[in-house]
Amino acid sequence: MTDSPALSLYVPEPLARPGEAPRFDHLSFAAGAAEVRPAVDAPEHELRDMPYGLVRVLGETASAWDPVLDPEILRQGLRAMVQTRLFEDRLFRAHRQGKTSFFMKSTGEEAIGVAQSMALGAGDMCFPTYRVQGWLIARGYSIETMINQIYSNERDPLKGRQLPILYSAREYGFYSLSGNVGSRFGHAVGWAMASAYRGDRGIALGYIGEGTTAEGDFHEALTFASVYRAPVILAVTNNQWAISSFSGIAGAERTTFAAKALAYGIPGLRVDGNDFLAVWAATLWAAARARANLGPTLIEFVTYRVAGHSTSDDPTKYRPADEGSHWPLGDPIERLKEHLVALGEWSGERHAQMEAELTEALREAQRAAEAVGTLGKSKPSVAEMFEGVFKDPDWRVIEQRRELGI
Amino acid sequence: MTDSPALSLYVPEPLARPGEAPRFDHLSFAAGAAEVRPAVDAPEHELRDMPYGLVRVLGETASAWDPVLDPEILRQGLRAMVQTRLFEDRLFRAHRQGKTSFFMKSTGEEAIGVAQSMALGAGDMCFPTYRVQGWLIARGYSIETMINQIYSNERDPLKGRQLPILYSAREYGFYSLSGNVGSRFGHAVGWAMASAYRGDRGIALGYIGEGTTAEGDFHEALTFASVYRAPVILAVTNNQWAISSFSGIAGAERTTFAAKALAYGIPGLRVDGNDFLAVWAATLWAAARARANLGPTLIEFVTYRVAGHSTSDDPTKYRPADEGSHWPLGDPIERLKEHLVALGEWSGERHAQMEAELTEALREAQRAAEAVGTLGKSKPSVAEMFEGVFKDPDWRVIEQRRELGI
Amino acid sequence: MPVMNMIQAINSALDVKLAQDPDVLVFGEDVGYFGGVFRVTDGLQAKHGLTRCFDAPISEGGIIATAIGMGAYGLRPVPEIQFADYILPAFDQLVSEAARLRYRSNGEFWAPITVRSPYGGGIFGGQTHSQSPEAIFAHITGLKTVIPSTPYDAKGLLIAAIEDDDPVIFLEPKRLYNGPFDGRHDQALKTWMGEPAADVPEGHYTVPLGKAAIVRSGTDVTVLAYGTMVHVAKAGIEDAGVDAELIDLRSIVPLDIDTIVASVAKTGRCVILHEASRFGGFGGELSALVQERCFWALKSPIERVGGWDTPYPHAFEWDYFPGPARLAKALARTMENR
Amino acid sequence: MPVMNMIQAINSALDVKLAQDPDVLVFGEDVGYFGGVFRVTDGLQAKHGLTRCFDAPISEGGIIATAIGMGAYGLRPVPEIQFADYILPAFDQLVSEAARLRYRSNGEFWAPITVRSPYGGGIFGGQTHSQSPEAIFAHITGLKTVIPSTPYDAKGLLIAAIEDDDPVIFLEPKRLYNGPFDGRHDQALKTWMGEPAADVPEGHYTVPLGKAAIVRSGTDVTVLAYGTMVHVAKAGIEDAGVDAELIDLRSIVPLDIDTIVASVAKTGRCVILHEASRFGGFGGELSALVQERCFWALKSPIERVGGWDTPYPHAFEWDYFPGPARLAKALARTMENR
Ligand SMILES: Cc1ncc(C[n+]2csc(CCOP(=O)(O)OP(=O)(O)O)c2C)c(N)n1
Ligand SMILES: Cc1ncc(C[n+]2csc(CCOP(=O)(O)OP(=O)(O)O)c2C)c(N)n1
Ligand SMILES: [Mg+2]
Ligand SMILES: [Mg+2]
Repeated sequence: MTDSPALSLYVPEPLARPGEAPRFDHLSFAAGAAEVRPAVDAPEHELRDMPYGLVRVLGETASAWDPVLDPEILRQGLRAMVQTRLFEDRLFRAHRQGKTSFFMKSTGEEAIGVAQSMALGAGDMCFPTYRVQGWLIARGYSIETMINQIYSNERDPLKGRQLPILYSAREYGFYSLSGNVGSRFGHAVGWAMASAYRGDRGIALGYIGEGTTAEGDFHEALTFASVYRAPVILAVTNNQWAISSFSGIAGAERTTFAAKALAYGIPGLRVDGNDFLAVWAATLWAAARARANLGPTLIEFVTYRVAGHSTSDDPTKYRPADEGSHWPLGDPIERLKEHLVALGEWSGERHAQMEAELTEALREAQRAAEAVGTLGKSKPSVAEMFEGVFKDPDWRVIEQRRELGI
Repeated sequence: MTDSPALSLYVPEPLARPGEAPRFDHLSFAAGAAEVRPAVDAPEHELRDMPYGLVRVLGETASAWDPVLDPEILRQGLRAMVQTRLFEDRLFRAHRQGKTSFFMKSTGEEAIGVAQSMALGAGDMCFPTYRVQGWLIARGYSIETMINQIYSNERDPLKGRQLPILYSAREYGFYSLSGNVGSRFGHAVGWAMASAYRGDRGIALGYIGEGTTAEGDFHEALTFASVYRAPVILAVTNNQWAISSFSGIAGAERTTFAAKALAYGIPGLRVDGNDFLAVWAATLWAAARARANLGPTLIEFVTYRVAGHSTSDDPTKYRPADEGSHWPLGDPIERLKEHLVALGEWSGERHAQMEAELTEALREAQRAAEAVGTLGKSKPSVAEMFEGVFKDPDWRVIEQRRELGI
Repeated sequence: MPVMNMIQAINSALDVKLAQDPDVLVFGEDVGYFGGVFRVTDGLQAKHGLTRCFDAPISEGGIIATAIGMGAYGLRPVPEIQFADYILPAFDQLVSEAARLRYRSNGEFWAPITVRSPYGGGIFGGQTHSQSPEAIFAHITGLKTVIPSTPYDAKGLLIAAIEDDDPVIFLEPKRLYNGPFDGRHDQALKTWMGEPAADVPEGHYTVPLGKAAIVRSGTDVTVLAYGTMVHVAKAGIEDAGVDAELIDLRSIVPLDIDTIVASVAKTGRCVILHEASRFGGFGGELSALVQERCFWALKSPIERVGGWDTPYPHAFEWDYFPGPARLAKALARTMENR
Repeated sequence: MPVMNMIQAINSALDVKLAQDPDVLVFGEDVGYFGGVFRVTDGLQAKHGLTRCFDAPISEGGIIATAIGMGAYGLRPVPEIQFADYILPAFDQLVSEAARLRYRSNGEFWAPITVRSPYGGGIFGGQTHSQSPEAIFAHITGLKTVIPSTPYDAKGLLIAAIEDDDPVIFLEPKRLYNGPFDGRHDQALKTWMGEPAADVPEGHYTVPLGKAAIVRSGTDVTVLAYGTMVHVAKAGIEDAGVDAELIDLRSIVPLDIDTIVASVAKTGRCVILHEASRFGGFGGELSALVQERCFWALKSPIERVGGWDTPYPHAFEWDYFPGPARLAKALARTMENR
């Protein structure tokens, strides 16, 4: 021991900082073992190379994973992705105009929430992060209601209690969001176990950001899912950044996030998250496993957070300003659009027309929401502040309500 | 989805319960990929099969892992293991005699603490569980002091503040124990990072039971260790049971505990924990990696908890009474003893004589401790209850001490 | 009526609910086949089936997260945390999730879970098997905290907690499991045999959450206690020889403020007794509430008797434990001002 | 002397200690290259090096566990938790480990860590970016909790905390980062410019832990506050037009009980103000202590003004926030009894 060298502390740093040329050479985009689509009941030990490959469909010639979807479905998916992007751009601007306190975008990651929303059933439940607003949009949730929530106005379905975009929409398979990250991942597992316990058919989908996989909640959820073979899909959206921290701070210098599945003896898929068809296909594979009582699947969606973390963030402070435009997996909307065009099922004109329609509808929805009011200009009755602490109010809130004179 | 079958909840159960024949056929004891001893700087992707094999030396012909130890070292190890077992049997009886409130044994697992204590350096620090008392014994820590701690008597080095066996012995490389499990695993990583930060040479060893790997602390410690390449050995003592829960409740039906290393892109070794030489060899390999700034290693020691969980437990309530005697990896003491005998370096007589000596010394130490007093018959000054809350007492404890009149 | 100790009473509550409501399920470390380290769930798996009462990984955060997800689905999980000291790894789940789910989702989701956990000292359990963490739950908006002091109450309160649609922390004074320990640790152990509160109906009944019990009426001073301390209070009152009114809070959230205020308005004096270390403990809240609402009636300062402001020390258990003698002293002090 | 806002003052404290003591290191989510979401660690990595100030995984439990291990080794880590709401996942590490290490090991190991975290409301942060969790720390034996109210104090207290050999929770009132917010949310924002307490020496100095500041002396009533509420209290006192003595506690553990008692003994009245929800909050402890020690001097019930007993609601921030008006009402009530 005495002749060993002095130790030194290693601290990971991304390959490029502001002013430097963007680099993604630490990531592999080869299909590898994921070229094959295994049987859903393949034993775990046959799947141990999967997490190091990449499930891809768009741009491949004859991918084993191609879900072979009707073009109409693809057009619906495209529409929901475009709508999500336009919606977010618009509400981001609304924040800049002082109409709300906070907002977040999923730009570049729309394929994930949208494809999974469409690929899963009405009886399934997703446990979202704040970066899958597309799930709601794909299921036709009211845009006006979303904006009312964002404005915390009188018609806010969450009664002004929550930060913007921390929606809850049970009927749309969208579990209650909260500002703290990671802590609902285990709820997805509990929900799935409850469905299995009751002998029901619904499965659950838990989302978590790659940065948040470092929380103990991640491990605990996977442990329970694995031990009780819960019918759940556990999805890591690896968008390379967690606010200002690159994925290496969550362990990405050492292995893939999909490889975390190996710790629990469950399948781990690494999927091109900007490929609508790959997202769909992987989701179906995992869902088939869950529905057949074969247990959980961990999926890493490889994607890129094009925008800042939130309205409070300025990503040019910590990464090259043009990093997003160098992202090797491209833009999910462009890719699906081009695919449809190549199939002869879509065109630039139809796209432009769709954008115009969606923009008009969004403007309309925003106008309606603003007629109710923006943050601070309109809000639910202050009495709502005191409701829902418990099912029935106790004397404390009753007295305090009185004290406040409402 | 509608045509999918009804789901059902799976709950793991061990292969045998009381009254049934012991079975261990869910475990593989084949060397597998671990037949080879890789270079310490082998890249992680070459090591991905290691966690599914088993590092073995004793009983193998020419194991690649044989640490080739001097027989004198082996005799010292044997002695410390025997001493540990005799010590624990004696103190277990002391508990039955009402001399203390609580006690725990490591019967069948002595090779782990003892071999690691001897294989690591004086400047290294272990972050123990309650099941590695052998670490202290192997380093010559005073038995009498251990008993004083167990009796919480006037000479208890921890001043009556701690439950029996929750020792702290900084000079012996033994970090402060506590009754809650798992929460010191990350301290080992922080300690190792501090050593690296300072440019020192000491490394850390964290212990955790296989049941406790389910805690979030486990994952968080491994994440930090992997991200910052901490010079730490993280050891899972898989003794098949966590109180009454079999290892399947911690995920063992799905994969090995060593395979959890794959989630962090670090090497994972699965080691015969009842094989003194295998424990030693694996420890040296991991230590060499740590000392060379190559980062952490996860080691699963496969062993068996022969005794009850603690003095509060009756294992015949939940597992076959004779399960221990069917444990395929045998008894670590017997195995090392037979090895030494086969080498011509030991004999039944020498062993019996050693046991007699050790018993006498233990009796002596116990007598001395009992001369001070057993639990309740002697204790440190009550003033000690108020010391050490902070470095300097604040008015609260000063006033309260006065209130109690001491 | 059968005589039950507190373990049996809690077991009976779980048994009744498991039989009655298929949405009730029990899980936790060692609670399945083995029946729990305190034997509280003994026999439930054998009787109700493997998926109704089963072992969980050693992962308190995971246990509570799983329970919340199940609760949101529509089940009524009753997870056990083996010792209340080990609730802490699940604290975030309890506070940020269980307690807030209904409010933040405007009632779309809620967590009707009941977290059972043995708590408190007096069993030589040392630092991490003896603590009384109720104060940190009481401060959390959205959590209820219930603490029984008798077998009868334990069963009735637990059934009420399970049937309650809000998350409930159900703290079981482990020192009372086998008998009504009154803090006289040097005297012969009492069992529940012969105690009226150990006559426990076999079937379903509830003791409502938020209703305190007046254990003893009196006119000199009001003593507020819960859990083990109710019995310690009886002994301390006896020692002090005062005509105290003893109130067993039974639940600290919801708190039966009316019963407390009515009593202190009558007696003009108040002593609060709890096991937890005093500073920042729930006694502070009680003292403040009583002072705010009964200021003009008070004849003497409200006193608090609690554990010292140190960790729970193994060998000094009986020096630390706020026993009858310390209460009696406080009662005597409080009575000095006539 | 340079003028600093609270962000700059805290940054300066870290800078001074990093320069002075090689054992000090800073880590936490986003604190490295980027300098933290509130910019508090801005420039420290560039100046002191990658291993002195670096990013951590999103794992609050892991951050604190790592810090404790480092502290036990001999370093003085200053981890940041991005929002105090996110301390909860690390609660077990803080309570079961950091707070108890010295006691249980009889001083062989200890955790000289300082956990910095922005806390409190008033920034439209909603439920999980606004909470004030100090009460749950105050109850934990072995933890110190410090809360500054000015840039000068923030720097001096932080240096003292880092140099302290015990674990310290250092809560930074984020609403004060840029100015002395007095709760008059509808008026023009104030900056720290021109405030005497924004004159902050560049070098090393300390403000001792456990020493309260008498911000304003007065004879009518004592107001106890800390953090943002110190400034709110000034405004409320002004509104009420009473001659109040305002005490800024600065640290709640250790608590400067002498200053509190001396003041209430003089004024005979006391109002306690904190942002946290009232029930079970630290105000209860303060009220109880004052009542116990100043009972005979009290002319009026001690009042507590705090957040309502609900989660922190986004749109109702100013209905929830205990602002000057609510304090003024309490002061008026308290003065009714002459
Ligand atoms: C428990 C908790 N810790 C820290 C934060 C602060 N925070 C909010 S988002 C975020 C980054 C999350 O990154 P990632 O998981 O990669 O998700 P992404 O934003 O990239 O989608 C952090 C640290 C939080 N909200 N909750
Ligand atoms: C945080 C925490 N949860 C639960 C317990 C109760 N407990 C003590 S030991 C134990 C079993 C540990 O099993 P394992 O990790 O396999 O270690 P072993 O006892 O087998 O060595 C449990 C559940 C505890 N001490 N701490
Ligand atoms: Mg991310
Ligand atoms: Mg074990």
